[in-house]
Formats: sequence, structure tokens, C-alpha cells
Amino acid sequence: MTQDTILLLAVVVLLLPLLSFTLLIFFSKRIPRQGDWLATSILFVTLFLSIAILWGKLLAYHSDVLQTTFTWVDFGHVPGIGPLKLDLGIMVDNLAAVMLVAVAIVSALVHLFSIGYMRGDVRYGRYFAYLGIFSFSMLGIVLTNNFWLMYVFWELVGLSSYLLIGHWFEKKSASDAAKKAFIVNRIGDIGMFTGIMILFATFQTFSFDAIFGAIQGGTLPMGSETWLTTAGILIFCGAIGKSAQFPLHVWLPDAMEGPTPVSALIHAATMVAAGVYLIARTFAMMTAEALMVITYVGAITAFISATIAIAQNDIKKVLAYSTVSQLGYMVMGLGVGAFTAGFFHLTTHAMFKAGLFLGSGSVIHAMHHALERHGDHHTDPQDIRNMGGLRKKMPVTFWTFLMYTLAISGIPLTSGFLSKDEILAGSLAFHELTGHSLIPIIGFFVAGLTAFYMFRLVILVFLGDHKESSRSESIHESPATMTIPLVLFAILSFFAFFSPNPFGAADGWFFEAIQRPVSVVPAGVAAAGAEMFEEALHHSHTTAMILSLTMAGIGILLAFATYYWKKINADAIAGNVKPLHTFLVNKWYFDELYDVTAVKGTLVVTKVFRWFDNTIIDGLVNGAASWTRAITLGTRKNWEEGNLSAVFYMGVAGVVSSYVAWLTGSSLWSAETGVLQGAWYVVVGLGMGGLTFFLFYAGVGGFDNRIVDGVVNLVAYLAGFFGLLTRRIQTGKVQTYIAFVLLGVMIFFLWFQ
Amino acid sequence: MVDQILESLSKFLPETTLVVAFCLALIADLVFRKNRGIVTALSLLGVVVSLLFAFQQAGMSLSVFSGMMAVDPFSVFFKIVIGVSAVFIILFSLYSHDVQTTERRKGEYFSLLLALTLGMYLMAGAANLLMMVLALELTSLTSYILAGYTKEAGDSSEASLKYIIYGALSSGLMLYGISIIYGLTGATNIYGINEALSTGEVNEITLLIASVLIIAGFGYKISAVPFHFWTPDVYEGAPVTITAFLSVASKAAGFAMMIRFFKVSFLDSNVVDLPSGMWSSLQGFEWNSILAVLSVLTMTLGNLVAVWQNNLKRLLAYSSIAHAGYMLMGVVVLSDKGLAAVLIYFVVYLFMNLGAFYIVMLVANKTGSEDIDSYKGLGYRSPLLGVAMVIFFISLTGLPPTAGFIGKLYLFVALLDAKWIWLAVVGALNSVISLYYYVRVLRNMFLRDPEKDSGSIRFSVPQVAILLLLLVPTLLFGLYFAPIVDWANASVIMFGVR
Amino acid sequence: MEFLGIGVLTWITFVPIIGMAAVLMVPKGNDAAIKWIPAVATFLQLVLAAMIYLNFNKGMTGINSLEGMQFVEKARWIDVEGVSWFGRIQIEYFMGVDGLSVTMVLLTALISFIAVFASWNIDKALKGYMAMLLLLDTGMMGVFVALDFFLFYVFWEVMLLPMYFLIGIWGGPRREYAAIKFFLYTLLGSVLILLAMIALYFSVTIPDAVTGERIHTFNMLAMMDPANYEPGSLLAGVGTYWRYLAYIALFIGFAIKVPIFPFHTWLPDAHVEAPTAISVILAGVLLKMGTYGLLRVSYPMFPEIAQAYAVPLAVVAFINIVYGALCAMAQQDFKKLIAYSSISHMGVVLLGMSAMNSQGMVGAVFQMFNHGTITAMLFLIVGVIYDRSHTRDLDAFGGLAVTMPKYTGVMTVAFFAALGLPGLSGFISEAFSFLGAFQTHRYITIASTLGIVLTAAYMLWTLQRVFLGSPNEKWAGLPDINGRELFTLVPLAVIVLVLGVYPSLAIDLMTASLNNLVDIVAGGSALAMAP
Amino acid sequence: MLDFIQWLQNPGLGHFLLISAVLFSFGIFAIVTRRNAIMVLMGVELILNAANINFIAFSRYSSGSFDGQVIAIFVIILAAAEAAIALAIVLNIYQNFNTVNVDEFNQLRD
Repeated sequence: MTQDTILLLAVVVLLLPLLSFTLLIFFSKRIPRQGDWLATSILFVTLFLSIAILWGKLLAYHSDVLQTTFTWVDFGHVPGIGPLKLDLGIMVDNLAAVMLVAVAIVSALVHLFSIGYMRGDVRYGRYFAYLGIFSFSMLGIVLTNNFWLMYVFWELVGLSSYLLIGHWFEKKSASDAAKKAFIVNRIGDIGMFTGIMILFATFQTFSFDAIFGAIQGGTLPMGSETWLTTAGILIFCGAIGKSAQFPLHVWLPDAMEGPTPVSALIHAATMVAAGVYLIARTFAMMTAEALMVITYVGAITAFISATIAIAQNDIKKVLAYSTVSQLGYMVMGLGVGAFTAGFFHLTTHAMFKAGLFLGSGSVIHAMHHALERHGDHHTDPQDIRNMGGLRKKMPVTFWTFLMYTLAISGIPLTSGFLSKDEILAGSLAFHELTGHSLIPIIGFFVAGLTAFYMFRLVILVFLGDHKESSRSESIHESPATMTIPLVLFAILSFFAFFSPNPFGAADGWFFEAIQRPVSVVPAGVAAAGAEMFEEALHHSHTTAMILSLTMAGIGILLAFATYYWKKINADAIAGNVKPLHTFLVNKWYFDELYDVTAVKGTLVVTKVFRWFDNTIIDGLVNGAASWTRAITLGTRKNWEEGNLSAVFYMGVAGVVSSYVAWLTGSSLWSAETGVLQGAWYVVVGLGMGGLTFFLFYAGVGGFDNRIVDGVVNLVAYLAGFFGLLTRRIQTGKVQTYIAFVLLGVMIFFLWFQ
Repeated sequence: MVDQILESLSKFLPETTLVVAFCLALIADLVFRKNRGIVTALSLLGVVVSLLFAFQQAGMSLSVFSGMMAVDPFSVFFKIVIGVSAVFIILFSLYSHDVQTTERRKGEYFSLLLALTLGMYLMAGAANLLMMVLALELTSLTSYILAGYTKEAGDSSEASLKYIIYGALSSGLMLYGISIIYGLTGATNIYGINEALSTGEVNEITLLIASVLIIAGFGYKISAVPFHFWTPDVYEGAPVTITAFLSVASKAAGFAMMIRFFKVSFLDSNVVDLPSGMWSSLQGFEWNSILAVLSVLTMTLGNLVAVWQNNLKRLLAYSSIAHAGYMLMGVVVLSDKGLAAVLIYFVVYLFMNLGAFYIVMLVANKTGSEDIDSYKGLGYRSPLLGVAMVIFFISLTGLPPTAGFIGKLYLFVALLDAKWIWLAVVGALNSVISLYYYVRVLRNMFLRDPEKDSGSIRFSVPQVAILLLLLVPTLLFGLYFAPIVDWANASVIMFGVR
Repeated sequence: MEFLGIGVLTWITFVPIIGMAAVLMVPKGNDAAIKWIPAVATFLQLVLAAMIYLNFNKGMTGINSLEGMQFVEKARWIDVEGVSWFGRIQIEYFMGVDGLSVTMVLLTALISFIAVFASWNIDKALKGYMAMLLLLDTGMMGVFVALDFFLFYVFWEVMLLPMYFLIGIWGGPRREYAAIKFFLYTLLGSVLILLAMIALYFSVTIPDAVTGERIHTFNMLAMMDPANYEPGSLLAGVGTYWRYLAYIALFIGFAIKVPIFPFHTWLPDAHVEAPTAISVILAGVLLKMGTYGLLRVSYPMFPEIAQAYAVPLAVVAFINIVYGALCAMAQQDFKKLIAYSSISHMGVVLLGMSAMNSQGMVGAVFQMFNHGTITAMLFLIVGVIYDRSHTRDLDAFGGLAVTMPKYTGVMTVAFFAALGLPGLSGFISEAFSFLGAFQTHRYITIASTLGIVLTAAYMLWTLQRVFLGSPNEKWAGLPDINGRELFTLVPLAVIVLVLGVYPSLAIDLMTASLNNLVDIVAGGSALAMAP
Repeated sequence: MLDFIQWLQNPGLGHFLLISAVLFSFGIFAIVTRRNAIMVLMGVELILNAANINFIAFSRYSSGSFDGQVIAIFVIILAAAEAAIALAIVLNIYQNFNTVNVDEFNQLRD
């Protein structure tokens, strides 16, 4: 295969699921079986092509990066920059090729599984269409060679997730969960977008290569290392959202409202892994500080969600928190510098976690049908306390489930053991290099917790006896379309697919193919280099293996002791540490916290703003009419009752005329008329006072009453008021008019004198 | 002396024609008792002929009757504006309910109309204080009578009484002011006054007093605030035709006289910048700042109060007050541009304001009411009338593509050119306020449904033709206004100035 | 390009007027003709727009160079051979398009065409309605093609009256209030523009082609060249007091149209009360005039002040974005929500403009186009449901996705386009605006990204309230969207999708001109910096 | 006091002007305060005559031309014409309303 062939195949791989989506969204009603076979076969073609790409890539171009770009937007000759073009494209390196296959496998098998699981759904065709667009977006994330398309597909993944979680949108909880997933993801995306803005502002390109090259060449984003770190952390924010890391992990458990195969595909194996993939993609530009943030976020996530998982009773919730915890692991792995291990865990976890979800789907499917047959609509088919003893009824499901559980618990001979061990070793190495001891402690503790809650699940669901013996009769193994994927995933959870050595992942093709990229950040802010890290890793490898096995063993033993042999009374313990238990059952109260702060807070703000908009802003300009109408009534009355007496007119007339005369006289021949000046002054003063009073009486009386309320509408009010005031002067009495004319004349004298 | 008078008479043909027509109309009224249509035709003919003579005077710039009158492009312009509106008013009168129902006094009506027009012609050309007083009085006295023409109606006679008391006082004030000016300068001729004032040996305060008193007189004529009080009451009470005539022609004449008086008397002939068209008033007396205040008061009050009106004639009265305020802005700036803007505005105002009043009259003929509420659904009852009213009102607001916009545009042009920015802003804001009340009428016409039992309203062909005569220029000058601008530019020339 | 000896821009501007005349001549009662004539007229307009698009030379710079303008039509309109003191007055019939206006021309033609079909259900005084609609169309198109300020202003004002009647006669219950509010607000803005226009007119002279005498002109291109400002005139110089004043006057004038906080309160009322097609035009085209005016007039004519006010503009943009979004979130009325979302989205345009660089400008202008199509869709969608249910209360619905699946499909596209989903056009313009603005205003832009989340929140919340959940019994019988409605929505949806994937179709049109504009602004401010 | 008496004893322009001013004031006073329309019109006459006194005084004392006196004659005629018309109007008013009290005419108002 030539490079071009591989790239061409990659494009085909990318577009095939889109084709599936397009066909099904428009024509599913007209295609037999609503097109499930079409979508599934397209995805299997995709899978085979992906494998071909991986094959070709690893064999022929092992250490090359294959890229192709095209000019997407041409800004022309931009002032201050020169010619500016935005090139987008795809790239196939080993990371992408491996991820491609992982995504394609899970997606194809989930399609297959869904044929059985979703049979009879109201929007069966639509469901497969959505799976198509999801696969398309996810493959896009994998193949992109630039931040722009990364962000584009990133959001599209969010969209497909939204559509799929909300597939049963008639349920309020489902639409809520979908909405929550999208919005919480958006919050993370803002961070990512800001990070991209920082990079773009400096480099005027989105291409990974160009940006990394420029950083390596010494050009830092906005000229400082701080901004480089900031950019790294902000881009990681995207991963926090998508990979459900603390503190944005709250959407993932809710997302279990979607159909179970969706959970397997999106919320276990692929979409949530996108965050990890993003970190891997941008690993080269992460500074030590950024990686430290990543590490701690991952560790905290792993710890919090593992503790929550212990206390959950919903089978999917347990798996959801387990997923969050494992994602934390991966992120932590990447953060500590165990690049290959983190990514390896992503791949292996994709297989067994997808399997776990499909397995749980199989169980739920069976439970659901059994409950339906019994006419029982109250019992929750997902609550593990209602299960038990399914081992005999559903052997395939049980054995495959057990396989996945072993893998996730890190028991040797499984793929999970290989990857988890490497991460734990990495955390020890990290401790050695930086002295942060909390990271390995959390790592090992969570390993034990994982084994414990996973076996708790297995025991409660499959072992022992069924809670309702009558019901157990009606539970049957799922159909072949569902069991075949289970078996395939179980097989893929064996170590042999990744490494010939069951205790050393490093010997396998995977570790050879996926190498930690060379950091491009300036030496002063870079994390420990690959060699140093390898060195430290070497020391801690054996320790890690022993410790992790011990922890897993303890976890498993405890689980059996508590739930199988009942040596330990779980309820009693829960009762003893009631606050802690409640705390865990309620998921550390994250949802409540966010609800009170973010959601309620925003809603209050919106209400305040709405009020502000309607009342203040609008009020300033508005309401003139109604207001001034109101005043009209008030003042008109004043005016009419205050029918001005002749005496008052006399005052006015006297003042005005004498004033005119005085001005005439005094200015022309002031010496001669000086004698009369004093008397006239008095009259003038009185007259002015009288007129002021007159005006006030006319209009201001009404004004006064209203001013208390009038602050808001002041501007409009004043306009209306003056209109009204002047209108009030128009009394219909000609003598009043004349008085005002004379007043006007007088004011002009005074004004321009 | 006699030669001079004869020579002057030959330059006095428009006025003479009116005098002759006036007399003939009186005689005809007495002779043709059966057919008073002859009086109408006679007066129409008289005005048209006088207009022709006025056109003939184009380009002249001289003084007649020993400096009593000036015949110059400026006066000719106003004569034409006045004459054209007189023609329209006579046409309106043919369809006016008020006029046509008083058959016996129709002769009186038309002859007084001619006298009124004559007074206004004289106002446009008066160059001597005495002439000004006489012309003003001729105009006023005839309009007092015409305002009370429908004398059986209480409203009309009340309007007439108020008008005369108010008018008499105003002309009294003006006369008193003129007497002081005469005392100060020893001249009654405005050129003489200018000469005397130019010596600079004048008591400024006294001059101010005289000017303010004279402004009171002019202000009354153009209904500037605070001398406007008569306007709404008289406009409401008088017959529509007279109201319309007063609102356009009388205002035009007042402006003509005021501009001539102030420009000529107070011109500082040393500070005339010919290329820019800017001139300056004599040191120490800034009459234009008084006018600026007047202008702001006038348009603001006119607009604010108009918002509250429910009688359309009254609303238009306040609107005409506001328009006087706009036009005053053009006088304030002391530049030929400003004067040209005023002249342009008058041409535009002639068509749009007469148009609005014409519609008021037609509607009142049919519905018997001038109340805004009676206009409900009018746009549906008579679409032509509705659309015409929209165009007139939009033009009065000053929105393109109507002529009203051009008028405002040139006013603002003049203001900004002279850097009277604040005044321009006030003017602009005022036209926004004005929109509110104009649109109130349009709202009733189109946004409200007509009363139940009201059918559609139809008009005869001549009525529609008159409407179109007003409507077409209102639109046309909005899109192509070069001719009126050219004309106005050529018409700011006054005799004796440059 | 000419037809019958008359330039294409004249045709595209006045074809609706011809249609209007034809509509008025149709005898009363012939509703079919009254509906189809506007449809044909706007269709012709659309065809002309398409021809302009196809013949548009993407390399020409436009903005301040006559050579860079395309399809230019220049004729003497009003030429007053003045006297010495008045100088010569020349107003030209001057039209042309460049990269800045061509997208708006396309948008106007498209939205008008769709608006006619969205008006199919009008039954009250149909003739008057269509006449007004077509008049409005001419006004809008004229604003975007005029290059003479006077002509621009005339078209600008011509729109007001039809809009008043369209809202006032065919609007909702509070139509009178909304209509007069719209009218007054816009007029307030335009008188300020008028004053600034006159001040510009007085300050600029160009030599007459024949005589060489310097004459005042309303030519916009001439106003953009500092060399044309008469020394000592009102607006001559750089960064003077009067120039600031003129800029502010223009800004307020245009801000009211955009609308920019706090001049925005006319918008929710007008949008809510207007009939569907008019809301579509209001949001789709009219709002763009404000930002178009800023870019066409304020920026190139007052570059140094535009630059000086870049930060305040960015702050205003931020307020618009966040405030609009928050207000939208609090609404109960579907249409009002969309109206506030318009305020928020126009904030993005402003943010892009405040960037003063090509990326931001391209984002802004592209956002103008995209907001036009997307919001038009949203209003059409509201119209569809309002026609059927006669309510717009968001909580009155629920579960419409079940009863009206096709409708929901189109709606989903519109909603996600509005919330900036990649793959749809809105995202690209928003992203470019932000990317551009970030380079100039770091923290304001970061703060503005809050709007992205808020938009997603209220859009999805609305979607959930109206479309998701269990179907409301009351609306069980609602018929799904019909062919005509689909016909109005689908073209927009297709454009939104296509431009979302390949924005170069639109962006290539504008880059040359906008680069030039950025150059002008930078050049002007460099002048201000110089001692 | 002595000054005043002396001033009184030597009549000049100032005396006429003062009289005119007083007359003017009385005129205004009458216009504004009288309720009877006829009295109001009398006030107008006073104002006109105040102006006349001014004209004649100025003509005599300062300008030396006869212009002022000519104007005065015209103004007298004018006043007569005005009075005639005013009386006619008042008569008409009286026929319509049976009163000439200007206070009572306020039908036309805002």
C-alpha cells in the first residue's frame, strides 16, 4: 500500500459512517428493516478498512506520519500577517491508526449488538443513523491533523451523544440527561476553544505540526511560557469535559439514560476516550506544570468516582462510575508521563468496558423481558439488588462478563493487567522523579477499590440465587446478535492481542508502535524526558506489579467476604458510617452543588436581567404616554380650580408693563428716571415671584405627587411633562395668552440684556 | 416724482393686479347676485395673473416707491409661494363645506382672500418700517375677518375675537418697538436704519428692547413660541381653507418680512464673506441668538404639545408651530445657505402642509368631524386619501423620499456648515418627536378598523386632481430637487445687500 | 452586467417596486395573482442575485476604491449649479457591490423570496401587505448597494414606513405599540446619521471630472480618503473632537438598528408582534444594516476613532452576547426568546468587528450572513407552530418531536446552527469572530465565550420544553409541517449546512474587501499615532 | 425733591417718552385685566397711541425729519380700521353669545 492509498482509505473510512447516517436519516423508513443491516455492514466495512490501514501503516510506514491537507479558507493577503490560509487535513500516524481500529471495532460490534437490543424501538432507524454520525465524528477526531477539525468533530461527538442519550426523549430524565451532557461538555469546550484561540493568535494556523514546530523553534504562544502552560491546561479542559474528569464528570452517570449499547459505544469506549486521545495528541506541547494539573485531575477523578461506584446499586451507574474512574486513570497515566501506558489503557479499556456495558445490556434486556412477562412495572430492571443467580440462566453473558471484570481488576493474563500495571508503574516513577507521593497512593488504592466494586457487581448479579425465584424462570440468554459481540470483546480482552508476554506490555507491538512524542516545550518548563522516565520506570516495575496484584486481591477477597460469603455485613458497616455512606450514595453531592450554584444561579441572574430589561431599560423610554396621561388628570384639575383672578392678572400686567417702561426709560435716559427706579424694582420683584408661583401652580403641583414613582421614567416623564405644562398654558383665554407673551418678552430682555 | 411713481407702478404689477381684482370682485359680487361663481373665477384669474407678473419680475433687483418696497428675487420668491398657495386655497374653497354653504357671502370671502394675498405680497417686499406696519395690518385685518367667516359658528367667532385681540396687541408691541428704533436711528427705511446702526453709536439695551418688541410682532405672525398662543385656537376655529392659508402663506410673508428686516437692518457690511455666503450681524447685538432660543422653544413646544392633540386641525396647528421653529433655525445661522434652506423649506412646506389641510377638509366634508378618532379606518374607506395622507405626513416628519426630507436636509446643511451643531441636534431630535403624533393619525387610519356602518368614501375627479397637484410635487421634489434648490439659491438676493 | 441597458444593481433594487406596481394594479379579490406576483418579483431578484454571485470577481478590493467596486452604476442624479457661496451640490446615483455588500445582497434576495412564501397565510388586506413587503424589499436592497451616502440614507429611511405598517397592521395584539416603538427608535437613530452625513458632506470635496473645480459630494468612497477633507472643515484632521462626535452620532444611529444594548428594547417587541415573514425580514436583514453601516461608513471614514473605540465596542459586544443570552433564557414566549437570541448573536458580529483584523472581520460579516439565515429559520419555525396552535408559550407544548417529526428535524438543524454547532455555518463565523477578537481583546473575548455555553443552555432547554418529553395531549392532532413551509425552510437549512462545511463559498467573496478595510482602519489609526 | 421739581419744569424728550411708556403700560394693563372686550380694545388703542407719541416726539426732538409724524397719521388711520373690524367682530360675538366678556370665550383650548 502506498501512502496515498492509506490516506485515501482513511478518507473513505471517515466518510462511510456519514454515508450511513445520511442514508438512514432520510430513507430509513423506506429501507427494509429500517436499514439496520445497511448501517451495520457499512460499519463492518469501516472496521476492515481500518484494520487494513493499521496493517499497512505498521508494516510499511512504521515511523512515518502520513498527512494530506487542503486549503479550506483563504484569507488572502491579510494586513500585518501576509498571505493567510487555513489548511485542514487528515493525518495517519500510529496513534491514529490504532485508535481508528479501536473505535471501528467497538462501533461495529455495538451496531451488531443493537440489532438485537433495540429491536422494536419506535425510532429504530433513527437510532442507527445516530450511531452513524457518532462513528463519523469520532473517526474525525482520530484522523484530524489540526485543532480546528479536532474541535469541530469534538462538538459533533457532543451532538451525537446528545441525540443518543436523548433517544428516548419522552422520558424527562433522558432529555434532561442529554441536555446536561451537552452543556457540561460545552463548558469544557470553551476552555479548549480558548486554548485554541491562544495558539491561533500567535501561530495563525491550526495544524498540530506547524504549531508544535513553531514552539520547538522558540516561538511561544503570546510570547510567554505561562501562556504555553495556560494553553495546555485550557486544551485539557476539553478533555475534562469529554472524558468526564473532575469537576465536569457529573454528566456521564446521567448519560446512562441512553440505550445501553450507546453507553457501551460512547460513554465507555470511544467518546469519553476522546479526551485522553486529545491529551495524547497534544502531549508534545504540554509543559511540566500542565502535566501536573493533568495528573492531579486524573487522580482525583479516579478516586472520587471509585468511591462513588462502591455505593451504587444501578448496574449501569456502577459501570459509569467505573468508567469515570478508569478515565481518570488514563489521564493520570498520561499526566505522569506514562504516555504509551495511558493510551494503551485506553485501548484495552475500550474493549472490556464496551464488553461490560454490552454485558449489562444483555442482563437488562433479559430482566426487562422477564419483568414484562410478569407484568411487573415497578421493579427496576437495572437494580442489582433485584438480580442474582443469572450465571446459570445466561452463561455466555456471565463468562464474558467475568472476563471483563478480571481485566478491569487487573488480573494477569488479561489486557487490563498489562495496561494498568504500566500506569501504576508510571505513577511510581513519577513519585520518584517529582516526589509527589499522593499519585501512586491513589493509584493503588483505586486499583483495590476497582476490584472490590466490580466483583461486588458480579457476585450480586450472577452468583447466588435470584431474588425472585418465580421470575428467574423467565430469564433467558440473549440472542446471537448480542452474544457474539460479547464473546468477541471477551477474546479481545486477552493479553495475547497486545503482547506476547503476559507480564510485560513493553514487549508487544503496541509499545513499539506507540512511542511517547518528544516534547517541544522549552527545556526549562518541560517534564522529565523520556529517558529519565524510562529509567525510573524500570526501577518501579516489579514493585508496581506486586502492589497492584495485592491490592486487587484484597479487593476481590473483600468483595467475596462481604457479598458472597456474607462474613462481613455490608449494611451494618454502611450503618456505622452513615454520613460517609450517604455522601457516597449521593455522589459527593456534586449534582446538588452545581444545581444550587450554576443552574439556579444562572436562572436567578436571567430573571434579574429580564426584569431589568423590561423595567429599567424599557421603562426609561417607555411609558411616557400612560404616565403623562395620569398627570393630565391631576394638573388639569388644578388649573381649572385655580381660575386666576383679575387681581392676579393685574399683578402680571403691572409688572410687565412697568418693567418694559422702566427698561426703556432707564437705559435711554437713566439719570432722569432714577427717581422711579426703587419703586419699580419692588413691583418687578413681586411680579416675578407671582409669575413663578403661577407657573408652579399650573403644572408642578401634579408633578410633585408623582415624582416619587417617576425616577425610572424620568426622561420620558419630563418630555411628557413639558409638553403637558406648555399645553396647560393653552387655557383658551386670550388674556392669559397675552400675559405669557409679555412674560416671554420680559424673559428675553433679561436673558439677552 | 411722478415719473418715479409711474416707473414704480410698472414694477408693481402683481400687487396692482390684485388690487384691481379685489375691486372687480367686489363689484362682481354686487352685480352678479345669481351667479357668484364669477367672483370665484375672477379671483382665481386675478391671482394667476398676478403670479404671471411676479414671474416676470424674476431677476429684477430694485427699489420702488422711494424705497418703500423692494422688488428683488427674494420678494418675488415669496410672492410666488404666496400666490401659488392662494391659488390652491381658492381651489380648495370650491369644495369647502364652510364656504359653499354661505352662498350670500361668497363674494366677500373671495375678495377678502384677494386682499389678504395683497397684504402678504406687500409684506414680502416691504423695505420701510411704515410699509411693514401697513402690510402687516392689512394682512392681519383681513385674516381676522376671514377667521370668523363662518360667523354663525361659535368657534369661528371666538377664534376671530381672540385673534384680533391678540393680533392687535402684537402689532401694538411691534409698533412701539418700531417707534423706539425710529428714535434711535432717525430712519424708517431699513437701509437707513442699517446705516445709522453701523456708526455704532447706539444704546445696545434700547436696541435690544426695540428688537424684542419687534420680534414679538414677527413672532406672532410666524407663530413662534412664546407668541404662538393664538395659533391653535384660531386654526381650530377658522374654516379649514383659511387655516391652511394662514399656516402657509401668512407664515411665509411673516418670514419674508422678518428676514428682510433683520438681515438688512443689522447687517455688518464689513463682515460679509461672499464666497462662503456667511455674513454677520452688527457687533454688540446678536439678534440671531434670540432667534435661536425662539427656534428651540418653538419647535420643542410645538412638537411636545402636538402629541396631546385630538383635533386634527389643532394638531396641524402645533405642527405648523414646530415647522416655524425648524425654519427659524435657517435664519439663525446668518448665512445665505440658511436663507436658501428656509426658502427651500417653504416650497416644500407649501405642498405638504396644504396637502394635509386639504385632506382634513375633504374628510370633514364627509364625516363632519376633524377629530382624530373620526379617521379610524380611513385608509380602508378611501385608500387614495389614506396613501396621500401618509405621504404628506411622512413629508412633514421629514423622511425621504419625500420633499419634506429635502427641506430638513438643507436646514441641517446650513446649520452644520455654520457649526450650529447643538441646534441641529435639537432640530433632529424634534423631528423624531414629531413622528409620534403624525403617526398617531396614520395609526388611526390604517391600524384601526373603521366603524361598523361606514362605507367607502369617494371623491370627484377634480377633487382628486387637486390632491394630485399637491401630492406629486411632494414626492417628486423628494427625488429630484435640483430645480427648487437652484431657484432658492438664486432667490436669496435682496435689494440693497450686495 | 446590464439588461435592457440598465445595470443589474438597479434591476435588483427596483424589481420589487415593479412588482409592487403590478400588485397594486391587480383588481381586489384576485388573491392568487396578488400572491404570485411578489413571488415572481422576488424570484427574479434572487436570480439576479445569483448572477451577481456568479459574476463576482473575488479578487477586487472594494471599500474605498472605485476600481475595486463591481457592477458599478454611476449617474448624475442631482446636480445643482450653485452660486458661489453654496458651491456645487452633486448627488449621484451611485451603486456598486464589493465583498462587504455582496453577501448582504444575496441574503436580502434570499430572505425576501422566502418571506413572500412565509406570508402565504395572510388574509387581511393582502394587497397592501404585499405592496409593503415589496417596498421594504427595495429599501433593504438599496441600502446594501448604495455607495452614495444620500442614496444610502434615502433607502435607509424608505424601509421605515413599510415596516411600521407591516408590524402595525398585520402584527400581534400589541402591534401598535411595537410598531411605533420600532419607528421612533429607528428614526432617532437615523436623524443622528443624517447629521453626521451632512457634516461629512461639508468636509469632503472632490475635483469635478470636467472642470476640476472642487465640489462637495455624498460619494462614500470620497469620504474615505483623508486627502479629500477640506482643510479647516468640520471633520478635517485626525481624531478631533468633531470627528469623535460624528462617529458617536453614527454609532448610535447604527447601534439602534443592530441593536446594541441599551438601545435594544424595540427589538423584542417588534419581533414578537410582527407577523412571521416580517420577523424573518427584521431578524434576517434589518439587523444587519446596523453592522453593515458601521463597516461601510463608520470604520473606513473614521478609522482612527474606530480604532480608539475598539475596546468599548468589544465591551458592548460582550454585554450584548451575555446579556442577550441571559435574557433569552428567562423568556416564556418562544418568539421573544429568539428575539433575545438575536441580540446575543449580533453581539458576536460586534465582537468580530471590534477585532480590527481580517479574521475577526470575516467572522463578523460571515456571521451577519449566517445569523440572517439561521434566525430566519428560527422565526419561520416559530411561525409554523404559532399558525397551528396560536400560542407561543414555551411551556404549553412538549413532545412535539413525536407529533411533528419532520418539523422537529428541520428545527433541530436550526437550533443547533444557532447554538454554534460545528458543521453548520453559525459555528464558523462565531469561531472566526472569537479567534479574531481574541488577538485584540484577550480577556473580553474569553469572557464572551460564556455566551457559547449560555446559548447552548437556553437553546437546548427550549428544545426540551417544546419538542421533547411526552407528547402533550392537547396538541396530538397537530399536522406536521406542510410542503410550503418546508419550501421556505429547506433552502435555508441547505445553505446553513453547505456553508458549515465549505464556508469558502461565502468567505472568498469577502476576504479581499475586508483585508482592505482592515488596512484602511490600521492606516487611519497609524495616522493618529503620528506626531 | 428739588431735582424732581426741576426736572418737571423743563419738558423735553424724556417727558414725552415717559408719558408714552406710562400710556403703553396702561394699555397693556387694560388688555390683560379688563373683562369687557371693548375695554380690551381700548387698551390696544392706548398702546398704538403710546407709539404715536414716541414717533412724534422723536420726529420733533431727534431726527428732524417728518417721517415720524407721517407714520403717526398712518397709525391713526390704522387704529380706526382696526377698531372698526374689532367692533364688528365683537358685535357678532355678542349676537352669538350675548356677552362680550372675553373671559368666557374658552371653548377653543387644549
